[in-house]
Amino acid sequence: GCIDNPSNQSTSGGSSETESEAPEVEEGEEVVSIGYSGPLSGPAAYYGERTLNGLKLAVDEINNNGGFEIEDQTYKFNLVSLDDKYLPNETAANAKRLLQENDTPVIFSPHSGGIKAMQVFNEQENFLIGAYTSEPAVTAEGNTLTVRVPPSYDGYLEPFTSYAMENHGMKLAALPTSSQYGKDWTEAIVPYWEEQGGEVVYNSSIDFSKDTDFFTLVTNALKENPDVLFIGGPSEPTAKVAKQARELGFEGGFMIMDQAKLDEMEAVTGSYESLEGSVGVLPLANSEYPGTPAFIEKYKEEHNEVPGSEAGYHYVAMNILMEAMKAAGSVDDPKAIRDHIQDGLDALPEEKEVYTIEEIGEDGGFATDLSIAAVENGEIVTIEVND
Amino acid sequence: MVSLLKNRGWIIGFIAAGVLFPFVLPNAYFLHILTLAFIWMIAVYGLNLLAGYTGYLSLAHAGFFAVGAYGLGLLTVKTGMNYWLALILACLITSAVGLVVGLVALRTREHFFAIYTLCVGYIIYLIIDKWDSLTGGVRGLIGIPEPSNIGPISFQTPISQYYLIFAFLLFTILVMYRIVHSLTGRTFIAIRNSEDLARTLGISTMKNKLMVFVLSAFFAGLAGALYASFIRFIGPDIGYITIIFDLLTYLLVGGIGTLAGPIVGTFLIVALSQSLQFLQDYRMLIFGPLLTLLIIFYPRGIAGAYHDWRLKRKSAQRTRPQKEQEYFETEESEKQVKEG
Amino acid sequence: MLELTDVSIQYGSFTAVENINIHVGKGELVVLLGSNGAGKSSTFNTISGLQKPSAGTIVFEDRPIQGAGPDKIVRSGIVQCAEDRKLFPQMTVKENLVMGGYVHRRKRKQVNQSLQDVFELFPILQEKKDQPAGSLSGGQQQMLAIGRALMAQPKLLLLDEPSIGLAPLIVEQMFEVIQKINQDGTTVLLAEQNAFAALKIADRGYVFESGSVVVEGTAEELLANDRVRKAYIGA
Amino acid sequence: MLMETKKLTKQFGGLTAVNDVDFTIEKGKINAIIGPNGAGKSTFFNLLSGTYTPSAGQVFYKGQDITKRPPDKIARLGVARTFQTTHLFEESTVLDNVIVGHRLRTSSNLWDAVFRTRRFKFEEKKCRDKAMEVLEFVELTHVMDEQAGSITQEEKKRVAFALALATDPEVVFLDEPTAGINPGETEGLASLMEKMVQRGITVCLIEHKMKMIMKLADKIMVLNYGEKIAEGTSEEIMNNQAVIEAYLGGGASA
Amino acid sequence: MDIFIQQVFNGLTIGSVYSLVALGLTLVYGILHIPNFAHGALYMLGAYITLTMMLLWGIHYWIAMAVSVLVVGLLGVLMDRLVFHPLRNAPPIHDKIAAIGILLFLEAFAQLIWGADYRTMETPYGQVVNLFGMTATTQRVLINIGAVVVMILLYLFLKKTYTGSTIIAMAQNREGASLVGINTSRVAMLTFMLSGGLAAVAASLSAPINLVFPGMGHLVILKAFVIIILGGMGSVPGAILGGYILGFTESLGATYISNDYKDIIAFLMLVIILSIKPKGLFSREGF
Ligand SMILES: Nc1ncnc2c1ncn2[C@@H]1O[C@H](COP(=O)(O)OP(=O)(O)OP(=O)(O)O)[C@@H](O)[C@H]1O
Ligand SMILES: Nc1ncnc2c1ncn2[C@@H]1O[C@H](COP(=O)(O)OP(=O)(O)OP(=O)(O)O)[C@@H](O)[C@H]1O
Ligand SMILES: [Mg+2]
Ligand SMILES: [Mg+2]
Repeated sequence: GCIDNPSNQSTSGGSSETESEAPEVEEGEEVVSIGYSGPLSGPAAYYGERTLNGLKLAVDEINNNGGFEIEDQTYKFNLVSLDDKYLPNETAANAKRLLQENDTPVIFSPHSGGIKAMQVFNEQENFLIGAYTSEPAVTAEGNTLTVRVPPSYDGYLEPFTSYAMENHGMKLAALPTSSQYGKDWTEAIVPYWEEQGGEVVYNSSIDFSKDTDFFTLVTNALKENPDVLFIGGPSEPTAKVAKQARELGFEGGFMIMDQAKLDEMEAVTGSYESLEGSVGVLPLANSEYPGTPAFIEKYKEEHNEVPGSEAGYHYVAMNILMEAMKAAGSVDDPKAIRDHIQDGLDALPEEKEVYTIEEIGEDGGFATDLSIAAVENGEIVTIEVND
Repeated sequence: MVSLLKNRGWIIGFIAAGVLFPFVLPNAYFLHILTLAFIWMIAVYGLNLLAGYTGYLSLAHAGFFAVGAYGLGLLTVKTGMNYWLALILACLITSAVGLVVGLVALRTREHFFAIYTLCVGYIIYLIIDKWDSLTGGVRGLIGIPEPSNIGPISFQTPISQYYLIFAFLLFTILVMYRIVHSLTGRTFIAIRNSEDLARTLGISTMKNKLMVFVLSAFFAGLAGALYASFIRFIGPDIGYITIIFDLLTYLLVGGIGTLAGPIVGTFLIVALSQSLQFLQDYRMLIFGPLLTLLIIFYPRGIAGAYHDWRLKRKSAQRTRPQKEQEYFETEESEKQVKEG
Repeated sequence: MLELTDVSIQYGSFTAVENINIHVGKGELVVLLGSNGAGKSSTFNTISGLQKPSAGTIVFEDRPIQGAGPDKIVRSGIVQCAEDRKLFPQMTVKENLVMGGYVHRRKRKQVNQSLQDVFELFPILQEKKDQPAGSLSGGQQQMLAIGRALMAQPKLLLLDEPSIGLAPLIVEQMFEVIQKINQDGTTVLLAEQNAFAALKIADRGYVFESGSVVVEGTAEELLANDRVRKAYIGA
Repeated sequence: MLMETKKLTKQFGGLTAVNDVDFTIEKGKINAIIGPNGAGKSTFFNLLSGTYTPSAGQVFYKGQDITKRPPDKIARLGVARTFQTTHLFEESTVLDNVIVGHRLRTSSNLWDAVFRTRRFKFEEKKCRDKAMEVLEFVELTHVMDEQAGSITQEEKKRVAFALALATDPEVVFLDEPTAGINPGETEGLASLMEKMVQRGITVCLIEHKMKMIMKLADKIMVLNYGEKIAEGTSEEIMNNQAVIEAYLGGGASA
Repeated sequence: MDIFIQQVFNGLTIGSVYSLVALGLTLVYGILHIPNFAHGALYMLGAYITLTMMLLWGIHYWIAMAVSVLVVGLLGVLMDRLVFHPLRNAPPIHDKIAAIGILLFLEAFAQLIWGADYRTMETPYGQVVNLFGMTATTQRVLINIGAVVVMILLYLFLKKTYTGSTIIAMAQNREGASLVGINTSRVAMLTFMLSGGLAAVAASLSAPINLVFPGMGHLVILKAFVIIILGGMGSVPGAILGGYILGFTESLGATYISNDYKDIIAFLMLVIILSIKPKGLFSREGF
């Protein structure tokens, strides 16, 4: 079973600084370990930490509320996180370790390489993958024990395009990040843009992990005088790209891939002014899901910053997982838990709904309500999405 | 010949430990880590033959590792070729790439060779990363099959894969041992010690260097191919420079130019890095200085230090003591102003 | 002026020099004789601070200098012209010489004067002054090394086998030069294989054998010593 | 006549280190090259052994033009050399040094090494035997297990000889073989050279030790500023005015 | 045509940053034969220290940069004393691995102190200027001017001062240098000081046009190594020229050949140059 012997757990208390914090366990309670493997050191550490923070917040909350009950047995979570430096083979090794030493029924990982490396053996070794990636291949292969957390970006194409075309014009220059995600996004948006009668005048990508300066690329992207610039990637460098485009005299609008968040970009550009006319995802901070304000409040308290969607999604996912366990009546049967995710979604209390997730698809992907925002007159405005 | 017998003892011990391990400690995680470590060891042996015995420090080996891995991955996934055939082809492809690179790279020396090969390795990485249509780009390659059955033996379980890779490692060690203890090996060492002298002794240094380079690439490719079929997912990052630095670290900590070095170093560093996992974000805060200290206090690696220690003990009894072991690489430019 | 008392030198566990006692008086020209590996260079390197003695004291002008860094020792007035020359191969001959005057770098005039003196001593160096030192022939490099040492205007000059690899004509000149340097007031400690030529210009000498001093005496005494004649003069 | 140079010239930038030198090396003799420092002697050797390629002129070995051959090919023809600064594989033992010296006369390759073929076993033994033979010849068997870096200067010079001899040469080029060793030891090396000639090996050497040269050499060439200024027997050279002026000086000592 | 001028300027800007980083690296590499892979970490710390000075104490940009130069320079010295000095007789590969150890440590350290996220450095020189038909910000102009000034100063220091020559002398023969009375340990420290200072200048100048984060050193370090080899190891003019060559290759290559393959172009160019000139464009004499 996946129950750790409570007496083995050190009672290190709830300090959020220690990474694998064991919950305080009282008589008769049992512990369920949840695994996490992501980049906690190296260049991608900022990303890994944000994802982990979301999980941690949820776990702490659940434990502080006395855990959860299944058939009169009280359980608490023990989040065990391991660093994989963004390397797939390290993720695989970490997963083996988590299974061997902590018997984790679920392992979260926020990068597609690691997820794919785990998918090689997760059905055989029977654990559920909490996949934070919108890489389609992760769900396309029919892995029965994978849950994809973030929404797929398909839904953004239409509203983004129509907003940008209406407000700025038909000429698009694409300059997103060169990650797979960025490429997939571009491959989806470019044909769509053209279908709608637009013209794509430039299409290339920026590698934020290799380029020291973006001026060269932005100059090239702007040379055909586009009306709209499609950019994206981590918020901060994306913001730099936007800012430099303005410096180079670009006056059109930005269409911002969902990985970047307008509010985080604003922190870099200094004001929303240089982002005027942008269309992107609604920042979590401006979202009006039922559970958002409370989450933001709590997160700020812990980490002194406004959370992004990575943290938000992980937080929700953890809560859904708990509900699914309850619905399945088991903490250690990944199959049963997977089969009851939908029940978990339905059972999720409103105050936990940092995002509203309606359902889990056939392929194991969450379907989230999309919310879109634009910057108009130096302020964030919500754009209605008409399905 | 006495030392050979002693070596035998070590080797038998190592084989016994390797064979018995899964029974003594049936732990899936350890098994996984160890299998992976064996794969690294094979690559490190390849590197050792070149850097340790011939004196050419190649930083292109992560690239060769990736070529081997992608060779196997693409052949099996895209053409559906038989695993074993693909494995052989992958190694041959890597050797061929090694040959081409070596032909030019080996004209440079020392730092230039190191950086030249660093660039070659980086170009290989970039090509894998950019050539989406062939390699899948950053997305990587999924669905690489495990080794196909040989007659009744199948390689579906982690234990069977462990033994398979262990066997490859033993094969590698055997080949290395035989090369090093032969005229050919002496020739390599002669090149390491003084290339000019070797040439005036009638040794065709280019031919020999090229041979080592190709062979060394072959083992990097073999390791890469085994990696691909073990992890069964590969992305461009296996060709990135961090991998070559890892390999170098294993080699150096273990002892460059020694036969035991690759095993000792890889095992030690892998174990260390795994056991520091509890430090999470800050493990590099400990690992980094530890690595640096190891290098400072055991400059010849663990195996080298052991060797020195034995030498010292032996020489303490002799009338004319040995000089202190010097580093094998001498700064040519400093030691001799000019020939003649 | 220089006094080595019970000095031993070790490389690892190997004792290269054991308990030697040497003294050099002001203005003297003292020669160290001995076959290869006897420990002459080791002694020199220890005096000039490249090597630390494992035991014993070295006193120069009444101040102990053992264990001091080589740069300090140069500043105190001891300059070595090493056996393997230790030139700066890619710097020009002139730059090498100027670097030799490093300790006097604030006295530009003096450095220039020394430069002229060295050029006078070795005209070939003037001819090649803009060539990189590494492209000189063995003998030319040796002259440059001596010239560089002289640039520091040492009180005590240590010359480690200056005649190695030199043509007979040059060897002769070299010994003349050494004698001249000595007569001009520089104390010289010379290590040589070429015992005959060395003893002809020396005041006193020490004979090294496997790390110990086995014979010492004035030049005449040594020249008259049968054992020395046999081993080092070959007659 | 074993080797011959025709109008051999080597320039470094603007400097002509060897200028139009015609020279023949007589078989079975001791040929010496002398000259002031920087005369171009070592450069001349480097040209003959292929370490440098000439700027002009040709080198012949037994009538074959070997001007542009790389050093390893020339060595295989039977030309061996030592360097002015003794060059050994410092980290290997004396024996291992010399074993490698015979490598060029073997053909076993990686395959043989990995599969331990008959040829492998045969050639390992052959190299070892050869090494023992030349070590005996240079009288060094007592230090054969020492590290080459840790033996005395004189022993190193002998190892350098042994290395050259292990290549089964017909001619050896020795660049100042006795530099830096004392008179007693110098004599030992001189008799070793004579022994080599008795064995039928042609010797060609550079030396500054006139006493030895005059006694040893059958034929002497004098270089000065890269040019040949004299050639002949010891007596002829001793009495050649140009040589005395350029090189020997009055005393002709040491 | 416009775009050409613009891209030349962009290449110049990026080349300036590369050159400055490469200069620090080439000094240490050429003189002490240490391939200091931790140089990228010094660069990163240079940016963080300037940033912290500005944010925490509201110090003016230039003063903050000066502080950073000093601190990072001292850090370089510390690195030399603690790690490279004990390794001075070891072959370069040891330095390489030791340097990687330092790199890992410093990155983790930065993450501990400043966190893993991206930071922005505000500069007082954010204004957009238009010159000769191209667009730039004052900061970018400053990068170009600053780099040239630093290069000239460095060149004069090495060529015209005695202390500068001691650095060169030591590059060629360490023992020889100590035999003429040079304190080699001090020169080694000085070299590291210079190297760290150069890294800090480069980082402080370029941080405002990019971002500050623990991994930022990776952006430049590999390229800097390429540059110093391209230019000829240890060659100061080589490092400068190499930096600009790489800068132009990137900007013009991205414009006229292919953006996606511009890195490959740059590295291929190096491979080709080294194939033709195995010792780099300038050999050591160029110092
Ligand atoms: N760096 C070193 N490490 C180990 N042993 C050394 C070192 N330098 C010298 N030795 C040994 O110390 C002994 C004395 O050497 P040293 O160079 O002082 O002799 P020498 O009298 O100067 O000889 P030579 O005539 O060759 O210059 C020799 O056996 C030598 O091998
Ligand atoms: N690689 C080189 N580059 C430039 N000049 C060189 C080179 N090698 C030798 N020279 C020059 O060529 C000339 C001849 O040098 P060489 O070494 O042949 O002299 P040598 O006769 O052997 O002298 P010695 O007796 O001092 O060893 C010298 O002037 C030297 O400076
Ligand atoms: Mg010579
Ligand atoms: Mg000596």
